[in-house]
Amino acid sequence: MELVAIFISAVLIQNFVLYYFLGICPFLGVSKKIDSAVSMGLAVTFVMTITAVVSWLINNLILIPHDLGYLQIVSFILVIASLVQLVEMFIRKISPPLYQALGIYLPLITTNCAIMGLALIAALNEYSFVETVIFGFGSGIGFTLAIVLMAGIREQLDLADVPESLKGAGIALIVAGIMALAFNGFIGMLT
Amino acid sequence: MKTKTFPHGIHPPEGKESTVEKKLEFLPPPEKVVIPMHQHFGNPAEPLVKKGEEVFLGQKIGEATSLFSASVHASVSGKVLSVDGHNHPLGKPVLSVTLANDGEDRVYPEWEETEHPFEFDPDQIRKKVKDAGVVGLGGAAFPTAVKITPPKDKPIDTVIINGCECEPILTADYRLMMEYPDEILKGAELVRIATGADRTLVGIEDNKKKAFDLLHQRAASYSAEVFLVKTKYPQGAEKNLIYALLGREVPRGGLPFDVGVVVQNVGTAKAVWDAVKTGKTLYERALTVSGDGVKEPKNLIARIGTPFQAVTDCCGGIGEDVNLVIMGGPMMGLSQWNLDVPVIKGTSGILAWSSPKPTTEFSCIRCGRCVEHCPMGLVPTQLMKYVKYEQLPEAENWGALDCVECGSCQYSCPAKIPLVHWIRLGKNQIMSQKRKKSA
Amino acid sequence: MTELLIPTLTMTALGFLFSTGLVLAYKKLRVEEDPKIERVSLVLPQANCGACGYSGCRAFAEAVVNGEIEANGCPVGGSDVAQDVAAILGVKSGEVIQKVARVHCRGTHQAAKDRGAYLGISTCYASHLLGGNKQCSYGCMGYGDCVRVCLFDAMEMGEEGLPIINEAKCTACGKCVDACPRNILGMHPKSQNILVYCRSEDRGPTARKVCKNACIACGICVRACPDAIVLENNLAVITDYKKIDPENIPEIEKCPTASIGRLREKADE
Amino acid sequence: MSLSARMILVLTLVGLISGGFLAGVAKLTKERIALNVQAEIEEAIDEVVDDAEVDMLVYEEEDFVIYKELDDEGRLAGLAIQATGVGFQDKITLMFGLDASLEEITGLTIIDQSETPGLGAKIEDWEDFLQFWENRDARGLLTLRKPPVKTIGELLPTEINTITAATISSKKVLEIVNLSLERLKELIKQEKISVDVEEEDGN
Amino acid sequence: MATKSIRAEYIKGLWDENPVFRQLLGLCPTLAVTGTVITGIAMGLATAFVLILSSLVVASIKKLIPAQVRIASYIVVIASFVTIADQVLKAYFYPISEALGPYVPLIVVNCIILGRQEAFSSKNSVGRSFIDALGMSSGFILALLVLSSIREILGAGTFLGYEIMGSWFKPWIIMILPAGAFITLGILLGIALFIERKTKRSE
Amino acid sequence: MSEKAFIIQSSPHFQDKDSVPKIMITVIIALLPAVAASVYFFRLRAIGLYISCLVACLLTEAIFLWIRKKPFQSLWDGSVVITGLLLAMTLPPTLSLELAIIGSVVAVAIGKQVFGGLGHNIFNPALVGRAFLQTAFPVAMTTWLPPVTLAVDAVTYATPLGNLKFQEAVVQGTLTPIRQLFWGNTGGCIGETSAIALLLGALLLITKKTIDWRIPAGILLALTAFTGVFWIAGPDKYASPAFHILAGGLLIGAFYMATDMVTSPIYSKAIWIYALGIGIMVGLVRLFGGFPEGVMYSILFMNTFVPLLNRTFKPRILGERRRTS
Ligand SMILES: Cc1cc2nc3c(=O)[nH]c(=O)nc-3n(C[C@H](O)[C@H](O)[C@H](O)COP(=O)(O)O)c2cc1C
Ligand SMILES: Cc1cc2nc3c(=O)[nH]c(=O)nc-3n(C[C@H](O)[C@H](O)[C@H](O)COP(=O)(O)O)c2cc1C
Ligand SMILES: Cc1cc2nc3c(=O)[nH]c(=O)nc-3n(C[C@H](O)[C@H](O)[C@H](O)COP(=O)(O)O)c2cc1C
Ligand SMILES: Cc1cc2nc3c(=O)[nH]c(=O)nc-3n(C[C@H](O)[C@H](O)[C@H](O)CO)c2cc1C
Ligand code: SF4
Ligand code: SF4
Ligand code: SF4
Ligand code: SF4
Ligand code: FES
Repeated sequence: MELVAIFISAVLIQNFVLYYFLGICPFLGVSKKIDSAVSMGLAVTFVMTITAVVSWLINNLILIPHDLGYLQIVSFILVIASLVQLVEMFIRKISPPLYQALGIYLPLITTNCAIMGLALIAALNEYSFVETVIFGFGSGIGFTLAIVLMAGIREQLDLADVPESLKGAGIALIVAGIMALAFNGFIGMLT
Repeated sequence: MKTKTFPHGIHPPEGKESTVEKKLEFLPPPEKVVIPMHQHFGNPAEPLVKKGEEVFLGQKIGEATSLFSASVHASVSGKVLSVDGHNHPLGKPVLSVTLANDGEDRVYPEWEETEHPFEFDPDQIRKKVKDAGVVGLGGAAFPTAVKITPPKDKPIDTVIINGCECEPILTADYRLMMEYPDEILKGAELVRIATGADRTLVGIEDNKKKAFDLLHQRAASYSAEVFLVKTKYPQGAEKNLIYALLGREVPRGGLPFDVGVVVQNVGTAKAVWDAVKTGKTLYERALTVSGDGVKEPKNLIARIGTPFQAVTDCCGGIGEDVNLVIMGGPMMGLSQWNLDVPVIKGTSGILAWSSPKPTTEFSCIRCGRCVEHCPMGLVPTQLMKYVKYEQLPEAENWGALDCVECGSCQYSCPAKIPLVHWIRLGKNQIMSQKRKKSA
Repeated sequence: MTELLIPTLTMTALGFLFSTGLVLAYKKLRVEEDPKIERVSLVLPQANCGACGYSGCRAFAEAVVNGEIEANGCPVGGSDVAQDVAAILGVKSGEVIQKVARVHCRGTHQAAKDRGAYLGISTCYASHLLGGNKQCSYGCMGYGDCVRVCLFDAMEMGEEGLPIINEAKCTACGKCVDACPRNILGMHPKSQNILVYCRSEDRGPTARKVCKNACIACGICVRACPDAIVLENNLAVITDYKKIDPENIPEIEKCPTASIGRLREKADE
Repeated sequence: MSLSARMILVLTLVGLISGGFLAGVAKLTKERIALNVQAEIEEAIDEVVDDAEVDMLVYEEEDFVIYKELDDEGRLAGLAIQATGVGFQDKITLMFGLDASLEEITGLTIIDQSETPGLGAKIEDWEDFLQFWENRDARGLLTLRKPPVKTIGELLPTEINTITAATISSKKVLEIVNLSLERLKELIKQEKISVDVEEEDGN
Repeated sequence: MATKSIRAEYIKGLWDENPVFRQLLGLCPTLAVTGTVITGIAMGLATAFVLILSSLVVASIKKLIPAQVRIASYIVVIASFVTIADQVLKAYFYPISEALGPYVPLIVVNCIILGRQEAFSSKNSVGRSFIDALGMSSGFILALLVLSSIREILGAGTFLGYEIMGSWFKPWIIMILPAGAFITLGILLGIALFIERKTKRSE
Repeated sequence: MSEKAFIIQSSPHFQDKDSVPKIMITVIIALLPAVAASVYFFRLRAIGLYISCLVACLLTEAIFLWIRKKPFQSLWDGSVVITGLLLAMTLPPTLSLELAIIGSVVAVAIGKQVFGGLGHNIFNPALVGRAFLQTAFPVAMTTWLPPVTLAVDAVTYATPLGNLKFQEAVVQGTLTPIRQLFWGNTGGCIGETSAIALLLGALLLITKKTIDWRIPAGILLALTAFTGVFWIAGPDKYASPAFHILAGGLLIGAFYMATDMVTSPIYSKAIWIYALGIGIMVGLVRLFGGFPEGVMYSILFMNTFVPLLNRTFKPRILGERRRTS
């Protein structure tokens, strides 16, 4: 039950984009077309899940036993950056189609604060290993949901008479704001 | 008998009362006819005559230049006044032959009558049809000789004779069916022979019950079956009619050939009969003159090339306050800016209206009525937006090229958006981009 | 001391581990690709912001190298990056003849007659589909499709209903030429100082009836300069502008409708 | 030097320098950070238990910590209980004090919460909510007073004020306290902890 | 590359290349920590600290680093400074560090910082990089200040914690919540673009 | 040519008589019974809210049209009037008028005009306004008054759903009787209380085909099923589906707000998903969420899915190969 709650909360309630404001750059940047938004979302979900695993290992096997909490930032980011790069090269080698669909989004993710945020928040909440994995996966799905919905809306707004100055990021942020309002309906559902 | 039909579509006011009982009248040939070299789908014909030459009635004056073309014939006998660009109902000036009518209707001597047309083989029928310059009289003016030459790999099993006349106001096809039922059925039989099909179906809307009864009764003598279809626009659009009668769907971007069908208008069937039986070339056609701006609405058989002015004059002239003149029906017809254009092979009607109020346009409120009524299953509002916001590849994806421009969407749009105009714009832009790319 | 040693060692080990991992990966997993992509990628800001519409700097680099997007497509990098990218791609801006778009119509509101009340969509192409809003079916319709496509602000719609090109701003990109459904615009060398201001292929009487500034194919200009001007489809056509200098051949300015002549400030002079 | 070697060397070096550097900085700040955390808890205890001079950690679970508080003369001043539970949005960590008789709540303060700012977050700083926690009857279960009242006199000893439009957060705080009291009683009953000062001293 | 005057190098960060309004970088912290002016400024300063120092370091070591490990090395440099900022805040500004939560560590992935290293410091002299970093930081702080002022004034009726709107004013709680942050920033971006287009046209 | 020149326009030359203003006016007429009921139950407070919302909405719209140099026609197409009316109807009777005005400005400005005005918005404008108010001023938005027809001299008063959620009304046996909900003699937002008045208008909308019947049908179906399961399992803990349908903003939401054409899907499969989604989410929020009522959130939430739904379930083009699934 606890695990389900963590998952649902990460998807709908404490959504990375709409609640924590993490990963706004790709959320705005890659939400112009549904197809790329789906790919981006899946890539983020993938990386988030791996990050959750690896960062948990580092944190609980190296940092905490040696009381090195302050190395979290450096080590997490180093791990994430290298890992993403490795995964990218790996996918590229073994499956060009998969690379086209997912891989090209990977570099963008390295400096995406959602990934780093995930590692830090999971560490902060002192989740167990399984909880961390679920949290990572759920957060990725939450990100995917938000970015795909946003992409659908933006494709539609391409065909709307949005005032010139608001086109692009401006209207996208306003939509995100209203989406945040709409997602409010879920709060309190798990407590 | 249960009526057959297709999904979606609309039912606009029929408005056929004023002409439905008016028998076809022969319009007296005018002093002067203007015969455009381009009246059909495909390439224009090449003029065969020069200024000053004498021509016979029915004599070929324009030669088809390619496969997708049709020859053009003199609709009066007399002298060639000029060969020059002239206003044309489709909007752009077209090279046309102007003839002065000598009033004698001297028939072209090379017409040959046949005793046993049903014994002709397909090639003979096609040749006759081609020589006579027959094109589809139901709308698109597609060269009939081409249509009855199915590709080898696409066997035809069914000929459909389109007697729907689903356009409001128009009644010329109905009058043809009432007055020339045998010619139509015989023409249909020739088409069947030419295409090698097994059967002929005739579809007639259930508001033309009398025509149905008449044809149904005569059909027994030919291998034709007559069906009632629901009165609904655009029942006569060929893809929808095929669906209604056979339940077959013509694939996207395909032709009736692809499902083994050929569709011909009733007028075309009659023209085929005339061409094969008597050698008569296509120089006249039936049309409806109506609308609240026409003093005496009529059904006429008019010579090709008769200026609209002469046609309306014969119907008592048009009212002072007429500000909209349409060639064709109200749903698909083309507005004309003046009456200085000739009747062409595709002219199924001439309608004159007084001041339909220009409607205010609103933004699309996505009510979905256009979607609900589109007989092709398209999303007109989306197509319109894609064209408006210049996303042509998307427009193509969403089926802009499948639109038959029937106008059902725009008819039902409460926001009064010129959907068809947008979609046509998109289709043209897509096609011209494609042409550019392939060039 | 261990207090300092352990973290230092940990970080050193991590650094070593991952750099080794990366090196191995580079060796084993490297996929060959156009080296230009890498080079372009290196000059990009690497903000991976996605502002260019691609999924990141690398994807943008690929797109540039494949010619899908212009060198200046990275909004973050600005013109410096654009120049660097262009340099890598070897785009030449060198020795081509400077061209410019020009308008071949003088069918102003006064000169060309209207063709009934057009109630359709207000674009040239849409109007053209229904035969246009003017009786001349070759002339400019004045809804400014061309003006709207010009990215460089080089065109505006004049009061007389004809587009006006600001030659200083025109980059000869040709977008307007493509946009016009009636081929009113033509691309010409900047140095060409004579032009036929009409596209009508109507015969003289018709042409004159619908527009008083139309070329009526009278042939005066052809007689003045038979080497460089011909009549084609009832329209004068300049075959070699270099041979005509209006200063030396004043006869061509005798055109009764002034539809051939030197460049003018305004269409209806 | 080959590229690969250079790559390895540079990144290792960067790691080395950074690690050493950070270790140094951490050494300088570590104590203060620990002090800050400690101070926060002490401050909270001071707020909820009067005259507390000596803090003794007597029981610890992840979400439930009990401190025994002695006054300057070594007598039992009360208990400070730190408890964590779920709020409206996320976890709430609070601290409340009991007097020496364990029959009265002496005060409550919120240590950590992430309720909605402006609404649920008022549990942390809304005076009418916090100050009315003093002298609540801890023998039975506490209940909520809705709508809220202005003065403490209007509340029954077993009642606490609601925050308007944040009923849920108020209720969650209440539930955490009620649950903690029950747990405390259970622990005493099972003699896992003792509140007798003498005995403690004897240990 | 045309070298700009030092002044121009600095000024561009304020408006023409303002990281938030013009480049849309660093939006996450911009949205997350601008509920109150104080956290906004603190975040701005912390970011400035990291940005400036890491620019200096990157500009001075740029020649030594092979391209393949460029990003990894820069990130380690940045992360080290972030850790320092984090530790210092925790040690000396504990309440602010609590309020900023995980967003201080997240400076490490603030796209502004890595973006500037890549786009500027790795190609320019130490001095220039310093000015550029200073300009970008000022632009970032400016943006945070504008956004947080609007949000705090409307959302709480206060500025830097001081009551300024009078008692008649009912705070718009939405402004301190995510929805308000998004909508306000969206409108600000619109206004920025509007001004930009107006000034461009009048040129 | 000397003779007259006619109109040049694209086919078709016939148009149906229905138009956007006519549709909008039908909705306004359909709302009138509920407006009348609200004025009857809440008197001056209702009138005040209506006037301030309508005026503020119209003014905001006018200002935007003026700034964007658009024709003022859309001021009179009736859509703003509906937004104003519906916003007012979903406000509690105690709300001060300046807050109502803020809500109206947000509804029209942020809910509609920033997207480009009529037809371009993604979210239901009235609900954007309401959600803004609810989040900005939660206290003011949850302070209720009994209708004047109930002789209760309370300053505040719990709504039927509030009762259910926070006072455990089922267990206590204090659940508002269905009959009271039906006539509207109870607390709540001014326009939502009278079920009969809302249904009367809904009947008009459905018979005139102004709204798509599938939307309210789907919502009611999903909510009935959802709450029904719990009710059957535990009638002493959960309220009946009938209660859930008649209480709160469900009817006004299902018939007047979820049916807004601009913000609902176009094709029937998408419509069903949208409607069922709303119904289920209302049930979730009411039974398990932090709020007593979830109609507003549910509609806004499903609004975000509409563009995707419209893309995913686009109709099959005649002759297109059937999707093999
Ligand atoms: C919307 C629409 C409506 C049509 N209505 C009719 C009609 O009522 N009668 C008819 O004969 N053809 C109608 N057509 C033309 C038919 O689709 C088809 O082209 C014609 O029947 C073929 O016969 P033809 O080649 O002999 O003209 C319509 C076409 C469209 C696109
Ligand atoms: C965006 C938003 C956030 C909210 N956050 C809280 C919260 O943190 N704590 C809380 O108790 N209520 C919160 N509420 C209000 C609750 O949902 C619920 O309406 C309230 O607790 C009922 O209290 P009342 O009966 O006093 O109105 C929030 C409401 C909204 C719209
Ligand atoms: C059946 C129906 C229901 C409507 N419901 C709403 C509604 O709930 N909220 C609203 O603001 N407008 C409603 N409208 C009116 C407009 O559609 C509404 O103003 C629109 O959602 C706002 O965008 P627009 O004004 O751009 O259309 C409704 C209209 C109809 C026909
Ligand atoms: C269409 C409509 C939707 C509503 N949505 C909500 C909502 O989502 N949340 C809410 O608290 N109140 C909402 N209300 C008001 C709600 O009915 C009222 O708050 C409850 O009755 C409170 O118990 C809505 C009212 C209407 C008319
Ligand atoms: S989209 Fe085309 S086919 Fe469909 S209704 Fe409109 S005009 Fe007819
Ligand atoms: S019918 Fe008109 S208003 Fe309705 S969806 Fe289609 S285009 Fe939009
Ligand atoms: S579109 Fe291109 S060619 Fe035409 S005027 Fe503009 S810059 Fe010149
Ligand atoms: S030149 Fe062509 S595109 Fe430009 S306004 Fe004239 S007709 Fe339109
Ligand atoms: S700051 Fe760019 S993704 Fe968060």
